[in-house]
Parts: sequence; structure tokens; C-alpha cells
Amino acid sequence: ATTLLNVSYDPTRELYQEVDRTFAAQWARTHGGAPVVVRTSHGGSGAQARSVQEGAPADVVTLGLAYDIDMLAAVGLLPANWQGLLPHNSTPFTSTIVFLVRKGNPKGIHDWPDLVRDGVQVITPNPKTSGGARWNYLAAWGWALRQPGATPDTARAYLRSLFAHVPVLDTGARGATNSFVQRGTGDVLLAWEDEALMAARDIGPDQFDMVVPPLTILAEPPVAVVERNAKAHGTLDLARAYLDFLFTDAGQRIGAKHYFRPVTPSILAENRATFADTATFDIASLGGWTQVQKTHFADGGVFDGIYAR
Amino acid sequence: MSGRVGRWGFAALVWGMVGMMVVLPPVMVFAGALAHGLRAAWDGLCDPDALSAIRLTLLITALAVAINSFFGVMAAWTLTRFSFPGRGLAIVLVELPLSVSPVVGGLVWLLVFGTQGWWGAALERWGYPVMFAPPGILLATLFVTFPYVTRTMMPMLRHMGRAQEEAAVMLGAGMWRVLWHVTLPGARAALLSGVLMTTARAMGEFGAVSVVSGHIPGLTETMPLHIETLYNGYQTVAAFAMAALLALMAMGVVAVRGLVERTALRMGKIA
Amino acid sequence: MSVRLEHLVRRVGGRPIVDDISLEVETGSFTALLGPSGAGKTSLLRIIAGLDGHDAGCVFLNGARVDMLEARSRNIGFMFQNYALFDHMTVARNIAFGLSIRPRKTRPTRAQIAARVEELLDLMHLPGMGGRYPHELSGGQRQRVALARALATGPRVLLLDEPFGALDPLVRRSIRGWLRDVHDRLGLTTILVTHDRNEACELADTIALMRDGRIVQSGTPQQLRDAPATPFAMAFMQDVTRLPGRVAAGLFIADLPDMRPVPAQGPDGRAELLVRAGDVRLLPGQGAATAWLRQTYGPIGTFDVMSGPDTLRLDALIPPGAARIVVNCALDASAGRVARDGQWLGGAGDGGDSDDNDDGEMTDPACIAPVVANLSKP
Amino acid sequence: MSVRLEHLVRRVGGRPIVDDISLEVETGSFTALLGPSGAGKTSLLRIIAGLDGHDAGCVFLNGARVDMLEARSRNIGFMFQNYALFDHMTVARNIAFGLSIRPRKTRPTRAQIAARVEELLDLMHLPGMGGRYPHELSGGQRQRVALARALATGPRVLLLDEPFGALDPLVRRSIRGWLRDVHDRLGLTTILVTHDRNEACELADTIALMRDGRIVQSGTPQQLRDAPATPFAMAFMQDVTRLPGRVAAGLFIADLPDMRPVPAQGPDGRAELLVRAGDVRLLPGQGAATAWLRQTYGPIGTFDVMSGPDTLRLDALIPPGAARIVVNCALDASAGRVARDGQWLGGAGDGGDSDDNDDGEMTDPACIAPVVANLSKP
Amino acid sequence: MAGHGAARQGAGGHAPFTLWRRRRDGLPGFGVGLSLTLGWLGVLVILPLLALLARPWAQGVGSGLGAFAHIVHDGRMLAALRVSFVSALVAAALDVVAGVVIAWGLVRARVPGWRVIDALVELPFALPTAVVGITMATLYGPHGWVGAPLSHLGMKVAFTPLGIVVALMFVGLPFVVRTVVPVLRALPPEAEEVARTLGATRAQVVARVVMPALYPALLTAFAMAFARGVGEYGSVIFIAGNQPYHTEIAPLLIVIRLQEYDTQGASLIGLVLVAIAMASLGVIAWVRRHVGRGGAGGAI
Ligand SMILES: Nc1ncnc2c1ncn2[C@@H]1O[C@H](COP(=O)(O)OP(=O)(O)OP(=O)(O)O)[C@@H](O)[C@H]1O
Ligand SMILES: Nc1ncnc2c1ncn2[C@@H]1O[C@H](COP(=O)(O)OP(=O)(O)OP(=O)(O)O)[C@@H](O)[C@H]1O
Ligand SMILES: [Mg+2]
Ligand SMILES: [Mg+2]
Ligand SMILES: O=S(=O)([O-])[O-]
Repeated sequence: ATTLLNVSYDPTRELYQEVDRTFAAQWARTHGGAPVVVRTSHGGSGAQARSVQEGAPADVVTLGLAYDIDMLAAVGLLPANWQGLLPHNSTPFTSTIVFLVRKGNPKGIHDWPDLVRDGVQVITPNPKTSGGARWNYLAAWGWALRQPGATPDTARAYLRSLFAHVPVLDTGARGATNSFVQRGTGDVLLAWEDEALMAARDIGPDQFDMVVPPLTILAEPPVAVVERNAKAHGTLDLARAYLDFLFTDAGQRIGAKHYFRPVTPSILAENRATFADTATFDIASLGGWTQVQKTHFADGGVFDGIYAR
Repeated sequence: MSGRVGRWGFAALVWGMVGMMVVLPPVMVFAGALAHGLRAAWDGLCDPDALSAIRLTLLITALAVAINSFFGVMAAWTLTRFSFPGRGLAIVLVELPLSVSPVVGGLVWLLVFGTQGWWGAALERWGYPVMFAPPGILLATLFVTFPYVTRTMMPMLRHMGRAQEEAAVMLGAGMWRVLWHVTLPGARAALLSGVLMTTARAMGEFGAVSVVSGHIPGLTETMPLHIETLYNGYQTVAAFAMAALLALMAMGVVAVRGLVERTALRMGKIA
Repeated sequence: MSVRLEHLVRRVGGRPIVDDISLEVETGSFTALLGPSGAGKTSLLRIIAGLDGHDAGCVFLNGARVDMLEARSRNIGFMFQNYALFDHMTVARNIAFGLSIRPRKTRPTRAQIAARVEELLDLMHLPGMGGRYPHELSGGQRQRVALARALATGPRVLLLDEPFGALDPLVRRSIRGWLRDVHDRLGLTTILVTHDRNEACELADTIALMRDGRIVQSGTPQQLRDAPATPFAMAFMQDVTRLPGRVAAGLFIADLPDMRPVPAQGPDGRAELLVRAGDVRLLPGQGAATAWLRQTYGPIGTFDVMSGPDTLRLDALIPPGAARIVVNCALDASAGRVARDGQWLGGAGDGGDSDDNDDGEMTDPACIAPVVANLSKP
Repeated sequence: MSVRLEHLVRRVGGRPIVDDISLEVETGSFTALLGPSGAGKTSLLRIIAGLDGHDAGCVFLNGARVDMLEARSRNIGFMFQNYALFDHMTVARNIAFGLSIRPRKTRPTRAQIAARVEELLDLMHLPGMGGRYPHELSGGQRQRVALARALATGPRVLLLDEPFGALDPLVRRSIRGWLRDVHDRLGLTTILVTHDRNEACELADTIALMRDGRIVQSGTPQQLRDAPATPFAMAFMQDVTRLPGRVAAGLFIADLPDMRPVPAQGPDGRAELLVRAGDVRLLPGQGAATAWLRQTYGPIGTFDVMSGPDTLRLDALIPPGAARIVVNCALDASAGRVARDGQWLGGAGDGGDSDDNDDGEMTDPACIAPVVANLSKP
Repeated sequence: MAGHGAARQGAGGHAPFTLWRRRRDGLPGFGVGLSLTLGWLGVLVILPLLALLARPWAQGVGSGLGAFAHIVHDGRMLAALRVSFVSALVAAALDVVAGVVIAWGLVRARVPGWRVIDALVELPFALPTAVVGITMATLYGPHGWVGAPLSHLGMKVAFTPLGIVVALMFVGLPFVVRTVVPVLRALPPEAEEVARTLGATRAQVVARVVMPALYPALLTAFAMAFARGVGEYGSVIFIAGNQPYHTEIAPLLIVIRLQEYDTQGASLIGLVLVAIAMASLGVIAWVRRHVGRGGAGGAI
């Protein structure tokens, strides 16, 4: 059987399980029973991108943020214009950053300022190692910048007090979710919308509530074919077909089922009830990944400054 | 010391410590594994990815134990029986991996065999990828379990002395026969100890392996990595079931050692 | 098979621990390497066996030089002090080891090996013990197993490193005779290392007395006892009393006032007299010393002698008809030898051959207190 | 301080390893517990020290019963065979240990302790060694440190378990005299465990000969040698030749044809004659035996005697004017004792007191082959 | 038969001096053993460590030095090192105390069920570190079996430095017990008995005779537990909290650097870790040699 390796990030475990199965079945159907095995590896987005850079034989990558795929382009694993090769900036699904709280919202958390009240513990992973954490961070940053009279300094101050409420920085989004969900740590989890919905609906309907803040970021986790690897493995066509599948209606519906916002408007409309309406801003409004990475997450950047003494 | 009270008090102290520090976590693991009954735990282990992780772990462990035991015995023997310039340094180097972080134990192999490393690109071009494939996992495991056999064998060999070996030589035995017929049976207990530690550590290694594995289910996930994957996928029972299985395997090795030691004791070979 | 050593030297850390040793051991002879601890006996034996290398000199077996021959190819039987039995093998497998590891071509069949083991067990008086493990044997039995193992491959030369060291004194004595018997019966060439002079005297035809890596003297036990080459050889081979004094005008004058002067050749100066325990005579009525008899062993007694300010314990012939206390006596030690700086003073007492003592006196009692006189002590 | 043991019993696993032992050790005396390995010597010493308990009987120190007193309260100095020095302490701290652990009230000041250590170092001839660690000392020095440590707290009783076991034979002999000296000078009561009869004879006033957990005989060395209570005692205290034979009509008839019959009381049946090495006489021209002289030690020779079908090696007085070979001789061993089943046969040879041998014969040569005759061998 | 030439040469004269003589000492197999050992050591230890040693300078010595200077001045890095070392130190020290108590219970006191304890002691070794981490975080978390009662007492373990110590103690304990037990077993009883005849009480025997004899072994055990603790990753990150300056451990910082695509920085921290671990092992070895002279601990 031909094997296809998708190197993905933490919160997509359930999503790609179904995608892989469906795609393999469909490929077999359309290619005369040719068996295909799709494997997906999960982990913090940054860690995953690094493995691929160091030689993990990924045919496709489906990561938490574009910057990580840019780093693969930087070492020539795929063309620099990768984001233009697929529709919607190579982003099959979007998501937002939301709050997951204990059932009944005992701490009364509704908006970003509530997170920094006394006695509130916030769970979020480490932006250095987790893509989701960067979205969390940037959501808070963007919100703070959009407050009346805000300056980068006030935003910095807000983030500083926010992270002062974080008792544990897990290395990946799923690790943080587990800290909150399975080990009962903290009062509010900053999470991908899909993580939060899954927790609130599937894992513990009687334990958690999801709170959507009035303003948050639009997260755009992109996908790409790792062309050099796929060529070497002879799986270029398969890889392309796999990613294309994500943009088909079938693929989009699977995404929606796992609480990722479809980019196909019709399918998004079908799932109106699932995805709360809220105001969002995107990464471009913050200057794009390259810029953001440099100012915020690089060694000695704003994030390090938050903890600096 | 007031005998009776003191004795029972001390026993309580010892058991308290053992309970808190040693027993509690494994108990939790087993409790987690059996939270939904044996059946659920069993099903968790029967998943193809789980089976492949078990297979990979067994394979890697067997290889690591075989390689490190063979070379470890040779090194322990050479380092205790002969003196040569640089022997002290060699002993330090043998011990070194013990004091190196497992993360570094993975990192170093990336530096050698990763695409960005010395030979990785070339090897990949030749079609022999090492990192993010079983050979890489093996290398990381070998590095991490490197010292155990040598470490436990050396004091034992020193203690045994070379008289029996020399006796064998005088009877016409060459190096291999000496090792096989005299050294190894004599140092059996220490060897077993070392092999046990190597086995347990090889099966359970997480840090080093996770750096070089790529976490590909069904391909490069060992049991510890798969446990993490399961746990992160909310499959708590399966995760703990696999952890319990791992603990049972290691306990099995401990038991085997105990058994062998007791037979040896009966034969009068007190190590 | 004869063994010849020529100018053997072995250095460890620059220091020679075997220092220019030459020795000839004839086929069929029984030689003892005798000497105090650290003399280099074991070192020498190990060089012969090929277990240790040497820095100079040659080893010949049956006239052929074997320096570069590996230990395993020399076909020498070696018995270690602590036996070095293979703990994890039965007695039978221990004995069979040397045969069972031979390359297939030269290896006897299983039945042959078993027969040989049986034969050796019989020879060693160990019937039916083949199935035991070494730890189930007594010291003496272990010793015999070790010997059987060393003999199994049919070596012509047998090297024994203090084979009786760990044994009970009774067992030890009984096993000695038997060992000599095996040697004679099998026609072996045997070299035995020991630091027990009785053992060496009893067992060996030739003794090589060693000290500090050198052979001090070699010869028959009789020769070593009767004509010791150095004071050390005399003191090591027999219990001696050392009497300090000085040489003046051809006479040795002991510091002890009542000791008769002894003729001594050599330049004047400090010297000491070595006399065998029992070779001293008390001469009642001829001096000012008082002697208390403490113990007797036949004709010999242990006396506490008070002479001038000093008291000295020594063994002397009991004067005929003597009571517990002998008063006003002098001491005669003219059978002794005069030494200075570890060497004999020219000729003095060198006539002291064995015949001197054939007039019914005893020379070497086992149960006599060897007295180390320390006259300078308060 | 005197030591008295009354009917002591200690059982291990049901087997008595100390079996109804009574012993009286007087104040100031030097007693040796002598016996083969496993006799129970160490076990007995440990009971006296209070290190092991006992199942029956009593231990008295100076007349006071101490059975229930802990080892630490008995104030007995104990020296182990391997010295058991504290490896991690300097020599000085080893010696000071017993004093420095005293409760504050009875503890001497630091200066006093230091002075005491100095004094002991001097006594033991260990000047300036206080700062060394045990592993930097030679065996003999370690031994003295152990003794100094045992003496530091001023015990009146000193127990020594094979103190010379690990020492070089030369060192060993020199240290013996010195130990006895310390004992005398400090007025100690000393009990020494050894399995070396020479050591026991030389050092001790009284010897208690042990075997299988019992005291076989106790008395002065002279008594044990001259009137051994059992054949075992005789064989243990001296080199003896055993001659198998049988008793018939009041005579012991050796299996060796040319041996003169020896008077023996007791019922007829198999028996054996024990005779001290050297107590045998060759009677030339009176029999059919042939004797080869192998070695001489003064008046005594080692002979290979061929009599009938058997050859036997034994030590005998050299007949006056004898050549290397004595033909047609008979053997006279009438100085021996006849035994059966480990007991003397009533009275036979029991007149063999020390006086018997005062006619110039020797009794106990060190360098004589003790021969164990094995006539049934092919 | 290399000996023939020599025999002919040496037969005539005596004390022949030959230049080519090789002193052949001891057992056979030196060459084979040495090459196998060096080969194994070379491939599995020397090669990768050389790579680690070389990596920081791969982009030029200047860049390496710069990165190094940066690390030395990086407060967060130093803080992480401090967290790792202090918690490893504390955990190792506590392990030594607990290990001695348990070893004593096993060997000397023979507490009821000592055989069971003997078998259990290796359990921490058997669990993968990640599982240890997860269970520890659960146990000591706010709702855990241990954490909940503790939090009622106002004590927080998970996500505090204490949590790191707890995890490291679990991982290090078998090292201590396994090191101390054989030494304790092998301690000759005579030294203790002698002390008793010299008037020492039981407490004095333990404190002044037994413990000092154990020091070398304890130091070894401490060193092993400490070295293991400094590098430990899997079992710590779940319970540590991973907050920079507070509960972030040095190995995590390596991972973070890696994920910042900063292999150079990661290698440098790795080197620093190796260097410091080696140095502390060296110090302990030195202390052992010069302070705990003699002693029974040499067996390990
Ligand atoms: N490998 C070695 N390294 C250093 N010195 C050694 C070595 N082997 C032997 N020696 C030294 O050589 C000398 C002779 O040692 P050897 O063992 O031959 O003496 P020995 O006569 O057998 O003594 P013993 O009766 O105590 O067995 C001793 O001083 C010993 O310390
Ligand atoms: N703890 C014990 N358990 C079982 N048997 C013992 C024990 N201690 C001593 N024995 C037995 O008691 C007997 C006497 O032993 P002990 O050590 O007193 O002999 P010994 O006369 O000192 O011998 P050696 O000269 O060999 O030291 C031996 O048979 C020994 O096996
Ligand atoms: Mg020797
Ligand atoms: Mg004893
Ligand atoms: O998988 S994450 O990168 O979102 O942690």
C-alpha cells in the first residue's frame, strides 16, 4: 500500500482521523482499489515543523500557523510561494480563540478583562512551543491593542498580567487542554474554538461551558505539500489530492463536524448553529507572521519581555 | 530504643515512604487502566497502532539490550582486566550518558544524522534515512541505556578477580571461551541487573526518543510515545492500559532476575 | 618436562619484582619456591605459566624457548592459591573443562571425558563427588578438585601457588603426603610456592629460597639448613636467636655479659650472632647469669636468662641434672654464626655443618618459642 | 579480672556449636583456645564478649555473673581476626573511639584523650602514625592499631581472635613476643584463639584444646604434649605417625611385619598406634625391613622403610654409625600409645611422661615430615 | 609460533636483549576487547558528543562565542539552570535520606514485607517518564489523591518547584536504594561489633560506624540521582508548570530553542548541561577520593 504521511498539529487529532479514513476510501474507489494508508502525526505545531525540517518524511504538513510552513520553505522543502498553491491561502479551515470554563462559569468569565481578575487561573500553552498558544497570545494582544487609548505598552501590560495568572505552560495545545480537562487545573482555558467545542460538547457536557469573547482572532491554520519529500516518495499526486480533498464539500463537512470553521461559505452556513458569531481580526492586521514572529516570539521578543525581570 | 514500638514505628516509616514515593504512581496507572474494566483496557491494547507500538518497542528493546549488553560486557571486561593509557578517560566516557539529559541524548543524533546534521542529508539521498525512523530511535535508546551493563558489571568483575579466568586460560581456553564459560556465569547476577536496567530504561525511554521519532503512529511510535498520543487523544483508559502493560513488562524482567538470583543462590553462587 | 629460567626480569612501575632469576628444574623433580611475603614467588610462577610477561631473560620448557607462547598453549598445570574453581560448575565439569573446550578435532568424546573425570576423582580420593558444586566441598576437597582440574589435560609440569594456604592444619598435613605421592606416581615436574619452610622441607627435593625478587640460595633442604648462604636464609629456615655484640680481635663479644666469646674472622665493629634455638648451652657455675626453666621439649628447655641488667628468653640444652633454676651460669653459643649487614663475617662458624650436631642434640623443634631478643628495650 | 564459664551451651539450628563448656581463666593469665577449624573457638569468644548469646550456662567476670550484660557494658577488649578497623577514621581516631563516645560526664577531655592515644601509639611502636588511615598501614601495623584500640578504654580482659592469621610468617613471629610482653606489662587477662599449636605453646600459660564445640583437654602446653587426653589431642599437638594394627592378648601387633609388638591393655581387636615423629627406633640386624635415609635433622632422620609388601615413610632416631641404607632392621615404637575409636586403650603407653624422653632424644622437630601411613594403598 | 626465532636467537647467549620483545601480560583478548570497546564508545558516545561540541561553532567561531555570551547573560537561561540544579540537588538529598531509611529497612531492620519492598523499589524504573509525569501531575494536581488533601492544608505541589522535586525524587529513588543496599549488605559486621565492645550504644554505632562507611556509596548514589535529575525531562514537564524564571527547567529550554529553529542555542545549552553535570560528578569523585578514604563504597 502507498503510504502518505501528514504531519499535523495538536488539536487536529480527531479531525484527521476521519479525513484520513474517508480520503483513503475515496482514493481506493477512484483508483481501482489502490490501497492507501494515510498516517498523521500530531504534536505542538513548532515541534512538528522542526521534525520535518530535520528530516521527518512528511508528504504534507497541516500546521497551526503559516510561519511554521515558511520555515520549511526556508530550507527548500517546498516552494516559497506555497501559500498561493491552494485556495483560500492554503487554509481549508479557520478557527478562533475562545474560553473554556468550568460548568456554570463559576468565576463569571465573559471577556478578556475577566481573565486578569484576582483568583482566576488561566491555562494556555507555551507560545514558544505551541502554535495554538501563539494564536491565544495574539488574540489577547490584538484585543488589548483595540481598547480605547491602547498603546503597545498597555497591551504589553495586559499580557504581563494575563500570564501572571497562568500556573502551567504546557508544550502543546492538547497538553494544555488536558491540564484543564483531565487534571482539573485552572478556571479558564484559552483554546482553539474546536478544542473548546469538543471539550464542552463531547468530553464533558456537564463539566464545561464555552465562552466566546466579543472580540477575538481569526486563526488560519494552513496546509501544504512538502514537495521535495513527496517527489522522493513518489506520492506527489496523492499528496495534492489529499489536500484538495480538504477543500471539497466532503472535506469541509468533516471539518465542520470536528468544529473547524469551513472556508466554503455554503458549508459554513449549514453549521451556523455551531459557530458563534463574534467579531474577529486576522493575523495580517497584526503585521503578518514574519513580523509578528520577530517582534513577539523570537528570542528576546515581547513574549520574553513579559517574563523578564 | 524501646524495641517493639521502635521496630513497628520504623516499619511504618519505611512502608510509608515506599508507599508514597514508589507505589502510589503505579497504583494510579493500574487504576486508570482498569477504570472501565479489563475489557476496555484489553481493547485499548488491540488497536493496530498500539500493537505496532508494542512491536516496535520490543524490537528496539531487544536490539538495544543485545547490542549494549554485548559491547557493555566487552567494555567492562576490557576496562577491568587490562590497563592501557586512556583507560580512566574511557571509564568516564562510559559513564557520561548517565549524566546527560535525555533531550540532549536525542539532540546529538539530530546533529549527526538529521537533515541539518553532518551526514543526514547524504544518508537520505542514498535512501537510508536514520532520523525519524526506527534506526534513529534505536540510536537514541542505545545512547540513553549505554552505561548500565558496564556500570553494574565493572564492580562485579573487579570483585570476582581474574583467578578463575586465568585458571581457564591455563586449561587452554581462549578469550571467548573464558568470557562465555567463566566470566559471564560468574558475573551473571550483575549482568542480569545491568540487562534489567537496560531493558526497563529502553522500554520506557521518552525524552530522547521523542526528539528523534517524529511521532508517526504505526511507524515510529514506541509505547511511551503512543501512551502520550493516546492520552492527548482523550483515550485515557487505553493510555493507562498501555502504561500498565509497560510496567508489567518491566516487573516481569525484575521477577525473572529474582528467579535467576534465587536459583543461583541455591547453587551457592551468591553475587 | 624440564623448566629452565635464564636471567628473568620483570619490572612493575620501574621496580624489579623478579630480578635476574636463573633456575634449572629437572624433569621429574619437585622444587619449592620458598620465601617471605612479597619475595616474588607468585610473580615468578606466573611468568613460567605465561600469565605474566617479563622484561628480560628467557623461559625454556624442555629446552625450547617459550617466551612468546601464550599461556594456553604451554600445557602447564597451574593451581591457584585459592583454587579458583569455577563456582558455577559441578566438580565434574570443573575437571572436564580443559578437555571439553578443545577444538572439535582434538576433543575426546563425551564418554572419554567422563571416564577421565572418574579416573581423576578416584586418584584424588573424591569418589562420587562429581555432581557437587565447589561450595559444597571442604577446603581439602576443593584443593583436590583444583589439582584434578589442573591434571586433566595431562600437563607434564605442575605449578602450585601456596596450595595449602587456606587449609586447616590437620588437613594440611595429611594432604601434603598425598600430593607428593601424586607427583611421584604421575612423574610430574612440580614447582610449589610456599612461605612455610616445613612444607617446603617436607615436600621438595630442591628449595629455591627467594627474597626481594632474587633467589638467595637454592639446594636441598638439608643444604639450606646446614649451610645457609646468608643470615636471612638461616633465620628463615630455622628458629634462631640473635645476639647483638661486637667483633674485636678475632672474637665475637656478645653484649650479654655472661656469654662466652666466639671466634670470628673479619674487621672489628658491631655484629650479631645467630644461633639455632637449642644450640645454646648453659654452663652452670661458670658465670653470673641466672636462668629460669619455663618449658621443656625433650632435651631442650626455654629459659628466661638474667645476665647483668638484661633478661633474655632463649632455648638451650638443659644441663644434666638441672633444677628449675640454674644460677651462676655462663652461656656458650659457639655453634652460632656471626653476621654483619646481612652477610656472614668471613668463615666464622661456617664449619657448622650438619655433622656438627650429630651427637644426639636436636636442631629444629617445632614447638619451641622462637625468641627475638630485644636487649635495647627498657 | 578473672573469667569463669560454667556449662555454656550455644545452639545454632538445633546443633550445639558450643557444647557444655566450663573454663576457668585466672586474673593475669594468658589462655589459648586451640583447635581445628569449626571447633567453636570463635563462637566461645563471642559469647564471652557478649556479642552472641548462649542457650544455657553462665559467664562470670571477676565472680559476677554477666550473662545479661550488654557487650558494651562488659569492658572487654576484643580484637577480630581481620582487625575490623574503622576504615574511614585515622589511626588516632580509631584508637580514641572508645573514649570519645562516652557520655559527657565520664568522657575524658580532648587533651586527655589525645594524650592517651599518644601513649598507646608509643606502647605499640607506632610513633607518628596517628594521622594515617588504616589502608596506609601494613598488616602488622594494623594489627597493633587494633590492639591499641581495644586497650584504649582500659579493659582488664583482652580477647583475641586469630590475631596473626593474616600476617607474614616472619612478622608473625616477631609480633608474638611483643604481644606477650604487652600482656605481661599491662597485667591483662588474655584469651587467644588460634589453630596454630606453635603459637599457642609459645604464648599461652594455659591451653584449652577444643573440638566439636567441646573442650577436649586443658592445661599447660607441657601437659598437653606429655599427657594428651585423646589421640586427637596427641595428633593435634605434635606430629605423629599412625600405625594400624590390632590388639591381641595384651599386645599391639602392627600390620607392618617388622614392627616389635607393644604392650597394650584392652579388649582384642583393630587398633592403631600413635607415635611421635622421632620416637621410633630402628634396630639394625633384628628384622627384615630395609630403611633408606632421606634427610637428617640432627639425630633424627626421615626414612623410607620397606617392610614386607609395604613402604612407609617415617621419622626415626638414626642408629649410631648408620649408613644411608639400613638393612635387616626391625622397628621399635614402644614409646607410642595405642588407640581405638578415638580413645586410648586403657593405660597403654600412658607412662610416656615427659621424663621418659629426657635421655637426650628429641621429641618435636619442626622440619620433620609428618607421615600418614596408608598401608592399604596399592 | 613466534617463539621459534627467539628460541634460536636466545639459545646461545644469555640475557638476550631484543628490541621487538612485546611484554605479553595477562589474559588473552586485549586487542579484541579494546577495539570493540573503543569502537562502541566511539560510535555511540564520542561521535555524537563531538557533534554536540562542534555544533555551536558551525556558523563560525564568532557566532558561537556570541551565542555563548548571550547564554551567559540570559537571565532566563540562568534561572532555568538554577531551577534544574536546585531541584535536582534537593531531590537527590531527599532521595538519599529516604533511600537510606528504605535500605536499612530492607537489609538490617528486615521490616515485615521487606521482600515485597525489595521487588517494588525498582518500579519507578519501569514506568516511562512521561507516564510518571502524567500520573504525578494528576496525583499532586489540585484534585489529585495527594494534591487535594495537601491543598486543603494550603500546600501546593503541582506547578511549583516542589512538584519538580517530587517528580525527581520518584525517578531518583531506585538509584539510591540500589546503590546503598549492596554496600550495606556487604558491610562487615565486625566493625559494628567492635564498636559495641568499645562501649558504643546502638545509635552511636549507626551514626559513627555504619553511616561513615556508607558515605562513599551515598555520595555515588547522590551523584547519580542528581545527574539524572538535572537532565530529566519527561516526568517533569507535566508537573512543573514550566513558567520561565520560576518552574522552567533547563532541558525544556533546549526543546524551546529547538522549536525556535535555534539548533546552535540548543546545542550550547546541552553542552552547558553536560559540562555542569560532568563537573559536579568530578567534584563528587574528588570528594570521595579525598574525604571518604577507604570505605566500602568502592564497589559501585
Ligand atoms: N601487579 C603488580 N603491581 C605492583 N606490584 C606488584 C604487582 N604484582 C606484584 N607486585 C609486587 O611484587 C612483589 C612480589 O609479589 P609476589 O606476589 O610475587 O610475592 P609473593 O612472594 O608471592 O608473596 P606472597 O607470599 O605474599 O604471595 C611484591 O612486592 C608485590 O607488591
Ligand atoms: N551463625 C552461625 N550459623 C550456623 N552455624 C554457625 C554459625 N556460627 C558458627 N557456626 C558453626 O559453628 C561451628 C563453630 O564455628 P566457629 O566459627 O566458632 O569455629 P572456629 O573454631 O572459630 O573455626 P575457625 O578456626 O575456622 O575460625 C562451625 O561448625 C560453624 O559452621
Ligand atoms: Mg604469592
Ligand atoms: Mg574462628
Ligand atoms: O498544536 S499546537 O501547536 O496548537 O499546540
